Amino acid sequence: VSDDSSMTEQDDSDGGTTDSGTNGESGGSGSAQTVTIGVLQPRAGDLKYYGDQALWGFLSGLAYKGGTEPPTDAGSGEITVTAGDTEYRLLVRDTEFSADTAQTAATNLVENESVDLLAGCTSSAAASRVVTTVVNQAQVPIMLGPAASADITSNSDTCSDLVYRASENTAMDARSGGKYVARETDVSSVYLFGADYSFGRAVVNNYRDVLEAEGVDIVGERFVEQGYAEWDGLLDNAEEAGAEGVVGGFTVATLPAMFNAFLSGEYSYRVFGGFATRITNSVVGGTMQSVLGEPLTEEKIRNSRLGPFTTRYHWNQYDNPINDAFVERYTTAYGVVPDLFSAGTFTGASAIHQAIQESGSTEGADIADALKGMTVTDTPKGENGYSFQSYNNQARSAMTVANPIPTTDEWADNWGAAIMPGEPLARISADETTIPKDSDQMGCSL
Amino acid sequence: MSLLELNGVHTYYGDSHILEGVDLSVEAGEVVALAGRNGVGKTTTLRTILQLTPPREGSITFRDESLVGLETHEVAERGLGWIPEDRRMFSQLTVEENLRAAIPDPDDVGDGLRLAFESFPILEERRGQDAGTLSGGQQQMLAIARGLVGDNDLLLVDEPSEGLAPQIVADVAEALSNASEDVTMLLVEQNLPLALDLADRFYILDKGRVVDDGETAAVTADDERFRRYLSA
Amino acid sequence: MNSPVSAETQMLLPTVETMVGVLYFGLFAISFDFISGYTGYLSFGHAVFYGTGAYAVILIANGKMPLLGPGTPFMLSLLVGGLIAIVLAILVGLVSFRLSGVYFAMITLGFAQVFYVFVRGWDYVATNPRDGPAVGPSHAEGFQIGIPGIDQLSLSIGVLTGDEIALLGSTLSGTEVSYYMIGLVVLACYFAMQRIIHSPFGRVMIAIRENEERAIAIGYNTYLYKLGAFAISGFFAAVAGGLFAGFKRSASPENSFYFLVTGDALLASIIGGFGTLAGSLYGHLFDETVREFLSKAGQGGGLLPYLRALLGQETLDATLLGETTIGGLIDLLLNGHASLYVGLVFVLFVLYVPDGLLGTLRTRLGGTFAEALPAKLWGDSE
Amino acid sequence: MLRTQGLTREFGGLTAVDSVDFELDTELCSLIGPNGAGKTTFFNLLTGTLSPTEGTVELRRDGQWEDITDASPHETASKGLHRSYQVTNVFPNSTVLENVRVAEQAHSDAATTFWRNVDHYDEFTERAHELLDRVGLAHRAEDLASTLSHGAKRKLEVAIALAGDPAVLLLDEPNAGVSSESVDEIRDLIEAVAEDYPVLLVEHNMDIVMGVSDRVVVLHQGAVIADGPPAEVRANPDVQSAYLGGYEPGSLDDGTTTGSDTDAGEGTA
Amino acid sequence: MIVEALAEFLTLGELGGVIVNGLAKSALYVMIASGLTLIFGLMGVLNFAHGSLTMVGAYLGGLLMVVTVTGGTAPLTRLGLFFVAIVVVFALLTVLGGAIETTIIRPLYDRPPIYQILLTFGLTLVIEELVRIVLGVYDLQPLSDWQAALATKPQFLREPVALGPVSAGWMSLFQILLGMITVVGIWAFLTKTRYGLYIRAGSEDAEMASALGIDVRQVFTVVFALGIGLAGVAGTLLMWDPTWGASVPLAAETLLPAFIVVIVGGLGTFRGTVAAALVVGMADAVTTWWFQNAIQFTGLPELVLFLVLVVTLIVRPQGLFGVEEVGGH
Ligand SMILES: Nc1ncnc2c1ncn2[C@@H]1O[C@H](COP(=O)(O)OP(=O)(O)OP(=O)(O)O)[C@@H](O)[C@H]1O
Ligand SMILES: Nc1ncnc2c1ncn2[C@@H]1O[C@H](COP(=O)(O)OP(=O)(O)OP(=O)(O)O)[C@@H](O)[C@H]1O
Ligand SMILES: CC(C)C[C@H](N)C(=O)O
Ligand SMILES: [Mg+2]
Ligand SMILES: [Mg+2]
Repeated sequence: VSDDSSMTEQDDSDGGTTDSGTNGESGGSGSAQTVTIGVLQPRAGDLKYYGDQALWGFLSGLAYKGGTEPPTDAGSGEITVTAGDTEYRLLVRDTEFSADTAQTAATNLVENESVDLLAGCTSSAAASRVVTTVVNQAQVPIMLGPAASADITSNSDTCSDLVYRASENTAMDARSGGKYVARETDVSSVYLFGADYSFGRAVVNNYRDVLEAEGVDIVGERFVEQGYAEWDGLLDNAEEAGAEGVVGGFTVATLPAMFNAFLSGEYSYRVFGGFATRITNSVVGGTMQSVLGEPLTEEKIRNSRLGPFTTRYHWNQYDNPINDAFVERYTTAYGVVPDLFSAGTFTGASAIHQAIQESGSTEGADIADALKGMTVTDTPKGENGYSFQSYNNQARSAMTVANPIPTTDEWADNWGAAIMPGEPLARISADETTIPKDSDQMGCSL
Repeated sequence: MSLLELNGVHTYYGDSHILEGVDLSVEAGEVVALAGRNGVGKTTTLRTILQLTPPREGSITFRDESLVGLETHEVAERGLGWIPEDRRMFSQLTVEENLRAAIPDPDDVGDGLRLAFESFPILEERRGQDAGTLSGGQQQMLAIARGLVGDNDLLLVDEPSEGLAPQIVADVAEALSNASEDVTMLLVEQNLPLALDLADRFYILDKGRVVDDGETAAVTADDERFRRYLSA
Repeated sequence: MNSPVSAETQMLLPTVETMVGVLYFGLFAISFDFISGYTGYLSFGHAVFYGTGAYAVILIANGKMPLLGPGTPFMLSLLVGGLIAIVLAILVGLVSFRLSGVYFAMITLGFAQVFYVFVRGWDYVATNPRDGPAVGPSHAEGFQIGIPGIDQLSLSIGVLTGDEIALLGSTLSGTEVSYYMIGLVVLACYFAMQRIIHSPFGRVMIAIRENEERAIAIGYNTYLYKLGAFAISGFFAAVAGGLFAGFKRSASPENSFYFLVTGDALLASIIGGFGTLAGSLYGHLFDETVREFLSKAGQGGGLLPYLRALLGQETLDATLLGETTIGGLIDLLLNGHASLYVGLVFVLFVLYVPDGLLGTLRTRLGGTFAEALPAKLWGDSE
Repeated sequence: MLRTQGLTREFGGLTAVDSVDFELDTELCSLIGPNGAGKTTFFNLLTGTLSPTEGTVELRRDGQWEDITDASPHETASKGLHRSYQVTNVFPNSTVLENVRVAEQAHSDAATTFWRNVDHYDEFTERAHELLDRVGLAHRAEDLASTLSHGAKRKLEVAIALAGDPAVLLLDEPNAGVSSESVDEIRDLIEAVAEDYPVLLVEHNMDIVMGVSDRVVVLHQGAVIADGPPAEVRANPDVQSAYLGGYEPGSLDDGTTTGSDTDAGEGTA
Repeated sequence: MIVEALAEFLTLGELGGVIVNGLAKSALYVMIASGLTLIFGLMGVLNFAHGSLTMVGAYLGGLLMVVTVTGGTAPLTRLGLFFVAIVVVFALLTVLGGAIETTIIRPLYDRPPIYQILLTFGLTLVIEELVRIVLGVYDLQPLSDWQAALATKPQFLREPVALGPVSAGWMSLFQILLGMITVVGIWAFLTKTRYGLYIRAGSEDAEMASALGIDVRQVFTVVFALGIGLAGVAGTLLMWDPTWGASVPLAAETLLPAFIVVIVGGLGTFRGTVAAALVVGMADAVTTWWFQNAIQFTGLPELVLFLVLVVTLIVRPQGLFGVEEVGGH
C-alpha cells in the first residue's frame, strides 16, 4: 500500500533543531508545518515507569523518522521534535494512571492548547474515558496506546474513525499466546484469573473466547481486586478444578504475589499469559530468585512451569535494521532497552508522520483519514510491520511466544531484571493475531 | 514565713480580668476560709494557685518557693491538694482506682485507702463501682477522700458541702476537721456557719480583690462584715 | 503571553476550570458543613450523597434510569438525584442517629463504603463499573442549566460542550459559561442553606450541637431534627454531585463515593472555618490553589514549570552532589509530590489558623453573636 | 397534676427508686433525702430520661390523667414537664439569651419552620428577655453561657426550665453552689414561680425547704419514708435519724457527730 | 451450588483452615489496631497517620532485614534477626512518636477532636510523599510489595504444617503467637502498672489528674509514643505477610480496618479491640473462603468488613465493649 520510505533519509542535515525549516522539499510548498500533539502518559508517581517506556517509544518513532537521536529531556511539558519538514510540538501531560486526571488533561489540551491530535494513555480506563468524553466530543483524533484493553477498538461505544491504536492489545495476546498453548502444548483445561477492571476483564474475555474456540476447557474464572494477594486458596481451587494451565490478566500490582504463591506451592499446572514490562520482569525475577534460589538457570525456570508467555514485542526478538537502530538509539538515550510497550508507541508516532506526509496536511481530520487502512512503513517489527484494519482502526502486527530465561550478560546492564524473554518459540503472523471483522466479538464495523 | 502567700495576683480568662490583685497568706497548720458571692473569683483563686489558670501578674509562693510558671503536676508534687467544686471524678475508673491515682507513693496505698474508707465507709462498699455511677453526694465524698489520701501539706478545698445532705455535711465537716489537724487548708465554702466553724481565719473576696479578713473567732455568720459582701 | 508578569500570574492563579471545580465541590463542602458544623454530627460518609447525585445525572443521560429518558432536562436530573439522596439520607439516618460522636462518624462512613464497594461492582452503571460511568453518545450535547424548556434562559455547561456566548464585546468560553451557570446554582443552594441556618429550625440544629441532652429536655425531638437536617444536607450534596457530573460528564467510584472525597470536604470546612457555611467554599478554593500551584507539572502554570523556566537549562543541568543535577533535585522534590506540601500546609493551618479562614476573619472583625457561634465545634470538651 | 404508682428503678442489684406512689397537686412540694436516696433518679423517671423497671407515671392534662410512663424526654417536655438539672446543663457556646429563646421556641409550632428567619419571631425573644429579667440575668443576655459563673448558670438553668409555660416544674437543687445572697434571690424566685406553677423541688438547704414548701416528701433508699407539711416532717423521728440529724454549728468542737451510721445501710440491697 | 459449597465449607479440613486463617488475620488486626486504640481510646486523638506509620515500620523493618540477611542466613538466625528488627523499629518509632506528640499534637489537646483528624491527616500526606521520594531515589516500586523484604522470610514460614486434618501455614501460627504476645503485654501494662492507671486517669480529666501530681503531658507523650511504636511493630510483621507487604498503599490499607476494629470494639476498651479483631479477622477469613470458592463478587471481603461495622453499631451502638453513656447527675 505504502510507497515510499525515503522520507526519513532526507532531513538528516536538519538535525531536528531548526524550527524555521524552510528547506522542506517534500511538501513542495516550501513552508514548514507544525503539528501539536497532546501526549497523555503517567509522568510521575507509582506508574511513572510505564509512562516512560510508552513516551520514549513515541519519541523514538518521531526521531527515527527525523533521523535524529530521541530527545532525552522527556519529563513533562513541551518537547519539540522535527522530522522532515514537520515540526512536532508535543505537549506531555501527566495522567497519574488515573482516568480522571487523563480526562482533565485531555480536555485541557483540546480546549486551551488546540492540539491537532492526542496520543497516549497507558491505563485502559483512562483511554476509554478520554475517548468517550474528549475525542468524541471535540472531534480530535487520538493515537491510543499502550492501553491494551481490546475492548476499546472492538466496542461500538468507543471505537470510531477518530480512534487509532498501533499498540498491541489483549485480544492479540490471547490470540497468539492462547492459541499457542492450545495447539502446541498438552494443556487442555485452563483457569482464568483477571484484575477486576477494564484491562483484566479484557484479558480474561479474550482468552476465554480464543481458548474455547480451540477446544480448551475453561474450568474456572475469577476476577480479583488489583493487588490481591491471598493466592494460596485461589491457586488451590484451580488445582482442584483440574486446570492444566492458568492465565493471569494482571499488572505489576498483582503479578508478584500471584507468582510468589505459585512458585512457593506445588502446583501441577503451568501459568501462562502475557510477558509484561521490564518492571514486571524484575519483580518476578526477584521472586524467582528468592523462591528458586540463586543463581537462576534456564532449567530451574522451566521446571517452575512459568510460561510460555506471549510477547507483544521485545528488543531481542526482531532482527531488522529499523529495530537495530531503534534499540541502539533508545538504549543510548535512556539507558535501558525498549520493552513491550515501546514498539507500539514507536509505530504510532511513525504512522502519524507517515499520515502527514501522505495527506500533506496537519489537520487532525486529515491525519485520521490518512491513517485509515494505512500500512505503517517504519516499525520495529520490520518494514510494513503494522497495518491499521479499516473496520476498527486497530493495527495488526505479528506476535511471538517465548519462555523466560535468565538475563544474559549482554543485556544485564540495560535490562536490569533477573529474567528476560528468550528466543521466540513461535511467531504468529499479523493476520492471525487480531479479532477478525466477522467475529462476533468484533462489535465495531467502521 | 507563711506557708502560702499571694501578692498582687492578677488573673484573666481571655480578655476578662477576674482577679485584680489578690493578696492573701496561709500559715502552716491553719484553716483559712475564702468567702464571697458567686462569681467573685474564689474558684479562680484556687485555680491560679494550682497554675491551672496561671496568673498574668503577681507572685505566689509556697514555702518560699515561687509557684508561678510551674506545671500543675509540679505544684501538686510540692504538697498541694485540690478538692474541686464540681467533683471531677474519673468517672470510668472505680472508686478505688480514683483513690489510688491520688496516692503518689505505691507503698502508701494501703494506708491511704484505709484513711479514705474510715472517713467515708460508703466508699468502701462501693470500691469496685465506677465513680461515674455514684450519686452526687457520694461523688463529693470521693472527691474529698481523694484530697485527703494524697498526703498533702496544703489542701485547696472548693465548696465541699455543695449539694450534700445535712448529715453528710456533718460527715464532711468532721472529715475536714480531722484532716485539718495534719494539713493546712484554704477553704472556699458557701455554708458560712460551717466555714466559720472549720476555719481559724477568713478572707472575703469581692470583685477579684480581698476586701476584708479577720479571725473567725471574733465573728458570727450574720456579722455585718459578711452581710455587706455576701448579701444583696 | 511570555512576559515575566504573566508567567507569575499564571503560576499563582487557578484556571477557570479549577474554579468551576471549586464551585461544585465547594457546594458539597458547604452541605457537609451544614450537617457536621451545625449539628456537630460528623457525616463521614457524606460522599455517598455526592456520588448519588453524580451517578443519577449520568445514568439518566445514558438512558439507564427507569422512567427517565436521556432527554430529561439537566435541572430535573439534579432534582431527581437530590430526591434519591433524601431517601437515602433518611434510610441511613434512621439507623445512624441513634449514635453520636465518633460512632456516628464511623457508621456513616461504613454505610458509604458499603455503597462504594457496591457501586464499584455493579455492572449496570457502566461496562467497567470500577472505572465508573461516562456520558455516552446518546447524550452528546451539553447539559443545560436554566429554566427547562426555555432555550433563551438556558445555557449548556462543560469545557467542550458548553455554550459560548458573546457578551459586551468579549466572548465567554464554554468553561467560563459553565463557571457562571454552575455558580448560579451553587449560590442559590448556598442562600437556601444559609436561610435554613438562620431559621428556627437552624437554631435547633445549633442547640443540638451545643447540648443535645438539654435540647431534648426542653422538648425537641432532636432525632427528627437531625434527620431533617441530614436529608437537607444530603439533597444539596447530591446537587453538588450532579453539577460535577454535568460538567465533567463522567464519574468514578473513587472521585464520588469514596471516603476520601468526604475527607476533602472536611478539609475544606476546616480550612474555611467549621460551622461557617461559606467558609467551606473558600477552604476548598485555598486547597485547590495550593495543590494546583504545587502540582502543575506541565500545564503552563505552577511552581515546577516556573522554576524550570526561571532557572534555565544551564542551572538545571548543574550538578550538585555526585550525579544529581539541580533540575533532577527540583523534579525529585516537586514533580508529583504536591501532597507533601499540601500536607505541610494543613499541619501549619491546624496549628496556627485553627478557626479557619472565615472563622478567623470573623473573630478578627469582632463577629456578632451569630458569627461568633461557629468558632467552636462540639462545645468545650468538658 | 402528676402522679406515680409503684414507680421502681433498679440499677443492677441496686434499687435506686423503690415503688414510689406520689402525687403532686398545684403546690410547692419539696423532695428531700440523703445523698443517693434516688431523687435525681426519680426526676429522670418522671421526665422519661430513664425508663422505670416497674410502675407508671401519669400527667393530668385538661382534667384527664394521661400515662406518660413510656414517653421520651422530649415528649414529656412538650407535654409541660420542665426540669432544671442538678449539674449545670446549658448551651455553653450560645448566648444567655439564645439559651432561653430556643427553649421558648420549643413550645411553639414555629420550631420546624426552616424557611423563615428567626428574627421574624419577636415574641420568643421578648419572652426570653422577660425570663432573664425574672432570674436577674438580664444584664448578661448577650454573653456566652460558658462565661457565666457557677451561680449565674444555676439561674440560667431555672430560666430555661421556665420557658414555654410549663405544666409542672421540676427543680433539681437550683441552689447548689449558689452564694447566700443569691440563695435569697433564687428562693424568692422559687416562691414566685410556685404561684404560677406546680413545683417539685429537690433541695438540701433546709431553711429553704422548710420556708417555702407546702409539703415535703422524704426519700430514703429509694422509698418514701415521710410525706406531709414541713413542720410535721421535720418532727418525724425517722426523718430525723435518716436525714436531718446532721451538722449543727459548733458540733465539731465536741466531736459528737458521727456520720457513718446514718449512711451505712444505704443502697446495699 | 451454594449448598455444595456450604457442605464443603463445613468439612473439618476447610473449616479448620478458615479458623486458623481467621486467627492469624485477627492477630494482624489486633497488631494494627492496638496502637490506634491506645491513642484513640485513651487520649481521644484520632490518629489518621497511624496507617502511614505502620507503613514506615514495614519499610524500616524490611530495610533492617534486607541489610542483615543474606541468602545463606539460617532460618533461626533470620527469625532472631526479625525479633531484633521488631525491637529496633519499636524503639525508633517510639522516639518518632514522642517527637510528633511533643511538637505538633500537644498544642491541640484543648481543641475539638476534629483538629486532630485534620492534623494527622496532613501528617499522613507528608509521610507518604516523603516515603515515595525516598523510594524514588532508590528506585523501588512504591506500588507493589517490596519483594526483597519478603525474601528475607525463612523458608519454613512459607511452608504448610498439618494440624490433624487441617492444613495451615507456619506463617499463620507465627502471627498468632505474635498477636498473643502483644495482647498480653498491653493488657498487663494498662491494668497492672501504676502508669496504666495514670494513663486512664489522665485521659479522662487531664486537669484533675495533673492536680493530683500526675504529669499528664508526659503520660500523653508516652501513650502516643507507645502507640506509634506499636504501629511500627505491626508494620514489621506485615512486611513478611504476602497479603500486605511493604508498600506505600499499605498506609491506607491498614488505616480503615484499624478504625473499624477500634470502633467495633468500643472506644477506649482494649478488651473490645481484642474481641473486635477476632470478629473482624474471622469474618474476613470466612468471606475470603466464600469469595474464593463460591461467590463471584470482588468486593466481598471489603464489603463484609464495613457490614461488620454497620451491623455492630446498629445492634450495639457503643461497640462490643464500649460503655453506655452515664446518665443522671
Ligand atoms: N472559662 C471561663 N471563661 C471566661 N470567664 C470565666 C470562665 N470561668 C469563670 N469565668 C468568670 O470568672 C468569674 C469568676 O469565676 P469563679 O468561678 O472564680 O467564681 P466563684 O467565686 O468561684 O463563683 P461561684 O461561687 O459561683 O463558684 C466569673 O465572673 C465567671 O463568669
Ligand atoms: N446509671 C447508674 N448506674 C448505677 N447506679 C446508679 C446510676 N444512677 C444512679 N445510680 C445510683 O442510684 C442511687 C440514687 O442516685 P440519685 O442520683 O438518684 O441520688 P440523689 O438522691 O439525687 O442524690 P444526691 O442528693 O446526692 O444528688 C445512688 O446510689 C447512685 O449510685
Ligand atoms: C501491564 C499493562 C499491560 C497494563 C495495561 N496497559 C492496562 O491497560 O492497564
Ligand atoms: Mg466557684
Ligand atoms: Mg441528685
